[in-house]
Amino acid sequence: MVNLANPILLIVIPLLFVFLIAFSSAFSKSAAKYLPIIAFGINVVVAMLLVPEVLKNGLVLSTTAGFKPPIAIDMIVDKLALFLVIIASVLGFVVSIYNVAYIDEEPEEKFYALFTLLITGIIWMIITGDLFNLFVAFEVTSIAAFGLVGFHRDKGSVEAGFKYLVMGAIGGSLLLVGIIMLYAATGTLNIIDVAQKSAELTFQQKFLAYALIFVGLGIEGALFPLNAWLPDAHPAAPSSVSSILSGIMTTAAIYAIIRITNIIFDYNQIYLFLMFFALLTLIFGEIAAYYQKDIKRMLAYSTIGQTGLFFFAFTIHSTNGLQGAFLQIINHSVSKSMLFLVVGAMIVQVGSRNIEDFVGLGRKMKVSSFFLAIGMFSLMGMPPFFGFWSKLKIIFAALQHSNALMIGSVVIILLMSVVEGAYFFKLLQMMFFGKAEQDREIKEASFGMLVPVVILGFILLFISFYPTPVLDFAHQAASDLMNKNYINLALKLGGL
Amino acid sequence: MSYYLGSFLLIAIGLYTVIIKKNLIKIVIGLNFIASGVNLLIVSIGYVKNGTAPIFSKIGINPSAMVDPIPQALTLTAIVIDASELALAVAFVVLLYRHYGTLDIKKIRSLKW
Amino acid sequence: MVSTILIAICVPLLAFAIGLTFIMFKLKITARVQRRYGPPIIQPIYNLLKLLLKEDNISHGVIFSLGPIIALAGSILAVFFIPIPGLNLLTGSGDLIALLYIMAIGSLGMALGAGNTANPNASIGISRALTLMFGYDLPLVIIVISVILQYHTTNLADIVAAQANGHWTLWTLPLSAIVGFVVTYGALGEHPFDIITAPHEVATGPMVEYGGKHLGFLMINHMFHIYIEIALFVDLFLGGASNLFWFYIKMFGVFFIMMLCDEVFLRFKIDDAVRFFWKWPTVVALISLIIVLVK
Amino acid sequence: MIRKIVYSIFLATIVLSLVMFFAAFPFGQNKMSVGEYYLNHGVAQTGASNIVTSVVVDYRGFDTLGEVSVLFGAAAGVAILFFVLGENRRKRREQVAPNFIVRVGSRIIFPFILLFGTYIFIHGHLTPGGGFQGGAIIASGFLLLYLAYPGTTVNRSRLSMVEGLAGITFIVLGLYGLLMPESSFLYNFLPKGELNALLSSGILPIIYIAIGFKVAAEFAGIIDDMMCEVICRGGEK
Amino acid sequence: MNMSLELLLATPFIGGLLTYIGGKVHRWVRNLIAVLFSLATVGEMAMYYNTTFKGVVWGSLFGSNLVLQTNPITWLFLFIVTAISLLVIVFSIDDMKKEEDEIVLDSYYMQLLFVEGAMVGIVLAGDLITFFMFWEIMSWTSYFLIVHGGKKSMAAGYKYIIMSVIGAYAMFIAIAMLYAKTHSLVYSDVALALSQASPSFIIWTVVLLSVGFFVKAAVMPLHTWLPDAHSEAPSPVSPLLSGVLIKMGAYGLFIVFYGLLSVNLAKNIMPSVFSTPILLYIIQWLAALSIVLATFLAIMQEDAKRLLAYSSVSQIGYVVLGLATGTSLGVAGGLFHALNHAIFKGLLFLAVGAVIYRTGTRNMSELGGLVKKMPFTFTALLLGIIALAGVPPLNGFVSKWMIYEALIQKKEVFLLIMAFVGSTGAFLYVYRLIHSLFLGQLPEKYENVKDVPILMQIPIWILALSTIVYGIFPGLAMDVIVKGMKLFGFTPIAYNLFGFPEGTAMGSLTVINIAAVLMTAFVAVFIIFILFPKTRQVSQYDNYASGQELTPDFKYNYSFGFYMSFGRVIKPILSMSIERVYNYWIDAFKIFGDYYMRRIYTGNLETYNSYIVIVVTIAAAAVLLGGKLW
Repeated sequence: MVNLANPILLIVIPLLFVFLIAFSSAFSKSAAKYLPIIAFGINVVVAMLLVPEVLKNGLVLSTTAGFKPPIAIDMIVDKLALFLVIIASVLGFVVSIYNVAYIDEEPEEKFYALFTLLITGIIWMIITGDLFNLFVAFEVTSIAAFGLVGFHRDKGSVEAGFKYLVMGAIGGSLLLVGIIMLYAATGTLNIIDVAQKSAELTFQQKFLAYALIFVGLGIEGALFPLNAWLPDAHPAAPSSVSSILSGIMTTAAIYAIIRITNIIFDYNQIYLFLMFFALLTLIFGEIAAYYQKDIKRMLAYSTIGQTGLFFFAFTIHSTNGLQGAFLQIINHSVSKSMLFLVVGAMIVQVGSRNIEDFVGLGRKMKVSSFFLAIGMFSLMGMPPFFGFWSKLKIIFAALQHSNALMIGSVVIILLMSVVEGAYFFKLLQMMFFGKAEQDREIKEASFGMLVPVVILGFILLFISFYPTPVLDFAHQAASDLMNKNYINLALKLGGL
Repeated sequence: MSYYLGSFLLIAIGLYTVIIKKNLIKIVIGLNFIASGVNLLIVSIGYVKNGTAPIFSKIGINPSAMVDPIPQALTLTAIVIDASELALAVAFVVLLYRHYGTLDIKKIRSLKW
Repeated sequence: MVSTILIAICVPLLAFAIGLTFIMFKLKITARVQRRYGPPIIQPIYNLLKLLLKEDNISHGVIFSLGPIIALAGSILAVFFIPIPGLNLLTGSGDLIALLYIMAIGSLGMALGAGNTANPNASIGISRALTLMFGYDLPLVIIVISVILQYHTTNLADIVAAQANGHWTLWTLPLSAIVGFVVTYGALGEHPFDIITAPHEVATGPMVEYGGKHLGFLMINHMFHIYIEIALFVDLFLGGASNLFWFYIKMFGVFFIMMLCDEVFLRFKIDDAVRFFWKWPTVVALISLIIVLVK
Repeated sequence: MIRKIVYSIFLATIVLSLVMFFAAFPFGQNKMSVGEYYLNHGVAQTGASNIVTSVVVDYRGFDTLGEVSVLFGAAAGVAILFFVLGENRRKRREQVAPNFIVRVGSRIIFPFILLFGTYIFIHGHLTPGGGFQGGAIIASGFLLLYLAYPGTTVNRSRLSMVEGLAGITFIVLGLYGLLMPESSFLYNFLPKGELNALLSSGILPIIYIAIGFKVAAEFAGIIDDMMCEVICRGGEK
Repeated sequence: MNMSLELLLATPFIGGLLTYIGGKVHRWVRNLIAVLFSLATVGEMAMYYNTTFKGVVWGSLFGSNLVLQTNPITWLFLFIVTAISLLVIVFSIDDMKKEEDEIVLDSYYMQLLFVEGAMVGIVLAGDLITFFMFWEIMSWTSYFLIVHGGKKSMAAGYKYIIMSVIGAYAMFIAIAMLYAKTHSLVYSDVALALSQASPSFIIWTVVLLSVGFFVKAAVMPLHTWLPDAHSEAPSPVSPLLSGVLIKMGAYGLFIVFYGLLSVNLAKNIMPSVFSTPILLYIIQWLAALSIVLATFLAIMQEDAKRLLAYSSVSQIGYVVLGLATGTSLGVAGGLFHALNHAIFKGLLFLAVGAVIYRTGTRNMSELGGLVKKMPFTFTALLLGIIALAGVPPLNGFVSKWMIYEALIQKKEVFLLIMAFVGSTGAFLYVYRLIHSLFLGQLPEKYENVKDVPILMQIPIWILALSTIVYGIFPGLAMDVIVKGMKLFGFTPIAYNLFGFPEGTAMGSLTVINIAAVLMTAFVAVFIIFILFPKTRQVSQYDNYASGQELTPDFKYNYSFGFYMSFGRVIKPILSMSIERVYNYWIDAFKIFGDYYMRRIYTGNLETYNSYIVIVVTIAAAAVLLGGKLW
């Protein structure tokens, strides 16, 4: 019997469904609508099957072509990766349901294929154990995202798509140069192998290669000066796609950066460099979000801010900091995806993305607005929602190092949280307590769009009120990453 | 070394084009420059002095005289990816021209702030 | 028990009597200062009786009528807290600080009644009264604090006892005493500070609608008021007295000096009055307070 | 102007740093570590004489799967961007062919191009070349056809069927490897055969054939979309 | 007993949810559930009267236990929270009827109960995480209550929540610093850790925590949210905000200074002024400034609720001033004043709410003469203002007296002067309130106004009677306060049921004597008054008006700009505004943000690409310079 708890299935099954969508579109238009749901349903199951394995062994490694890792490409799922994989799969599943009701524009089958490909690429980026494979996964994700951003084919989305494409292509090339430099230096592409062989390199050599990889992934990961595409692309894309882009794609890119940083460098050599970017990203994202009139653009800038926050938590580089970062990732992924989905449903009803037009929606679209509010509260870090636990953890972790730098950073983070509160509360009170000038015909979002929102909302509420398992799991994942267990276990299991 | 330098220059020229040039087509060409430079770099890394192509067209060829096969494989993949990106980029350029009636990137600024 | 009730009845009557005599002398003193002959000394009693016995009393409602009653009740309450020679009455139940607030009950009651007339003159009068009160309260509080610090107690009886044998606060804290004297002017609404009633402007202010027995009660209240303010001054600065006679003499002395000065001044505008109180009396009182603190 | 100079200096800095880096790993030096393993064991393990192919399709076959996906994504993206409704697509039939010589020449050459492309991807494991190259060549045949006969249409649903089927083949072949004792994706479960024979090296040629079809179909699709963009929309803005 | 602390905490939250669900059934079901659950909370709270109960662990987070605890001091605050909440909910039933949208009402009751639950959580918290968690919950749930009242309230609520968040984050830093030190935020552990910490650490944490409490307690200069929020909130919410919510700041200060940091410790690590640690001394000054300046501002208000709001700033100043004295008498006075202020300010807001309910305006110059129409409300409000002004024998006087005595004992004369001045100023504004609302001319349009329904009368009168009860029997509250303060290491003060005997302070006080004599005097004067000839009722328009004839349609009442002349005196003070400073910084921040945004996110692809190159160049340059990034 095939062992279903095989990480490679996480990629291959959705990919199979991508091609199935293409294949089936020759016969039936409507099949394409539902295939992604099945694909990610299976993915969720596989991810869940992986949980006991990962908990038992600390890591699950899957080879391709029947060869051991340095020879062939391998897929590695450790706790951290599993973490993200579960989020990505669940988001994929939920957003696929949303798509059924949301997408009504031709060519639908291409959309579904690309959408499935996008999430596949994201999962791929997370679990791959090979540098060049990472690049390929990066490109799969990017290409799918480019196409999806341009899906509406109107003025804004085409412009956004093109800007994204140019920046993404430059980023991809720089990433590839970085990877090739590591290859030239070590003669291998496997991450674990590179980690071991790069120990002989000088810091400058490592750093140059690393910087290029960092820039390449940072473009996708929305780090500050490199993220200019994001506020254009997220609003331009269909809301379901924005939800994925915001919820998990940037996270996956950041994850890749963290993974490579963690493997190649000692923390002390590099953390200031990373912290600098993290704080800039946080500051500029949050402040820019404050000025937005376009609700999706606001959420997009907020994504930049949140990315900065959890990237900062990574750079604290203690078990606590990493735990905080993971919690913040969960919080951000679930909440922000839900927000984009809700906002998408609202935009369908309102017919505008301008915040001013959202006045009084709280009374018309009660369920949607309720979940919007919950998501926003969680992002702001208001108790008893999940964001509170993660923010608590991050600040606690940061202040464990009582140097001026950390205290300054904490002050910045909290100031930016205030800014975040400022724009979210502005929106909230406009929606719930503002009165529209003329009475508009606005109905509650359709059932098909509400179901995914409600699912995500309940996930959020569940982990808010019962955070213990998530906290524990995050803690284990964090200590694994901290101790570089990844390398040791992979060496043991993969027999490198 | 000159091979390296050539690839570096290609990359640099590509980046320069992307930053300085205003024409969308030129920007796309710039992307292509970068991609070509990277591919050239990959292939040149794999070269071993006096090496032959890694094909065992006859039995008994000494594998130690061959060049590194991995960069070649990587290049194959990279080329296809670049081609895909280029196709998409060109498609975007066409649509941009249709929407804005211009190829000047400075005028395509409806999304900002 | 019987004696307690007797005292309880007698003390207000005593206060009333003292207040009445002061009012009687007031008109005469004023007239003499202005080189007039003045009304007969008994004139205020006539006035009072005339008002009280008037057949036709008009009222604007319950609150209107309650005003003078509350005012008088408050004043009577305050009387019990001021030690008079040989009697310390309720000084154990409420100290100097409590007294300061008890003294306000009467004013508030009157303001309540006057406010309900809906006459703008009355309202303006009350507004001025309260503002003026706010004005003189600052120096008053400061001197009260300096006296308290001087004797380390807030119990008025103890303060009086500490001044026995001629150790009057007037000698030890002359600045405070001067300020206290000025403040008493304000508290009584005497001349430079008679802006509250100002007959030419607001037609006796709060009292404008009152007539008959209501006004009579207000007059009685005023007598109590005079008694309270001056008795407090005497207790605080002139060491109280060993017997009622001396007490009366001291009070009369204070009142006499006040009346001498009374007619010399013009009337302050209300904001000028507040500014005045918050300027010189406050500064002098603060100097005195600092002297006490440093000592 | 200052901008240009400044960025030239910046780029020079980048190049200089790259040069510094590669000075430690000079050109022509043998930097292989895993590569040597491939050269030494590749023939035995995969049965393909072209080691590059064995790397592309077998050892690093997963990259290739990604590459295929990227191409697929690009084709889908172009199809989205150049989406034209079916009735507009038909306008193309009315176009007149440009030139007699081109028409006749391409009609003669087209089958040969197809044949050449097929040859390239069938022999991918033996000689330089493979699925991508072969597919691209076949697509260039279609390009020629479009040039000669602008009215040509390909059945898009059939193209996507080919795309899908080829992709499915690739993945199903790979998944079959999971059933093997090694339980590994893309495990080469077919017999390796004799070196340099056409039918050798297990699943490699099958995959390359699938890739060839897929690449051909996708490029043809892209070309079709672009032609349509030019012709169907005409002067429309 | 073990479970019931958690039950006490959970009751309002569960009640809130059930209320919302009940609202779907029928509005009376909803009202009933809301009342029942708040009643249940009061009942459960009553079980803990005068008990000390340390540490129920209800969870654990990041290695720190989450603890619930109770002692007499928390009981005092629990009492304030639950009792006022119950009354507010009862009052809301009729008052909020005017809101047509049932959904809004459902969520209104839910939020009321949630705010109550959050405050119960704050008070019961035995560790800083629980405390902070419920603190934040309280902030945002109360925000939703504030914005219930239209456009202006939105701006007010916005200001409130932003300032609350800033304050809360200041606390957050302090809590995180403590966590880094101890890894356990249970009060006793924190206290232990603080006793060994370095002075600068202690000062930093305490200052940061205090900033958070100051925002909530609206101590100047962090009070700017309060006048807007309290006046714009719906009338039943204002008493909750003013009476209870800002007390949480006072409670926090108490916990920090006397629970976590004992006064002796504070004295050891910092210099003392007037035998007060300098930090507490600064807090005293801030509180005193609040008292005086807020009094001035309250005097100048034209809006009844705004007047009361500024008065709240002033009165909370007394609470904080008392708490910051550090002596038994002062702290007891502060705590008692917290209770008293909750009672009389709740009463005043409810009474004004009743007026608003009937007349629909809170602009004082539009009202007047309602005493004939709403006599019960008038009487209650009269008691309220007497208590607020600190006139014996009502409750406000007793607590203020204690604070004054405490200050005299410590010879802090300047603070004492300010406290006195604030109290005298209170006469001005409370009289203004009752004068403009109830006395004088009745505007024609309010001819048909009736007194408010019985369900609104009940809460008002319960509070009105409480002012008398706690005024005459201060011992009732002192039982709890003194017992609780013993736990925090204070020497108990002597007291009896009716007041304070000789020796507690520099004087003595027996309120019942004052009350008795006052009543006797009143009755005696009343009898004498009746004995004189009878009075005749005349119309209000039969008035001295310089020979003019007065008609109902002509407004002749003097009610606008009542203290205009006083305003001229304090003009230089009024023209100062800390809010302008805040706005200046906010504007500066906005301009900066706008400026950079237009220069970074230009929409120009070349610029975006050049960012990439710049970042790579920086890295490359770093490598060329020898790997030195910093």
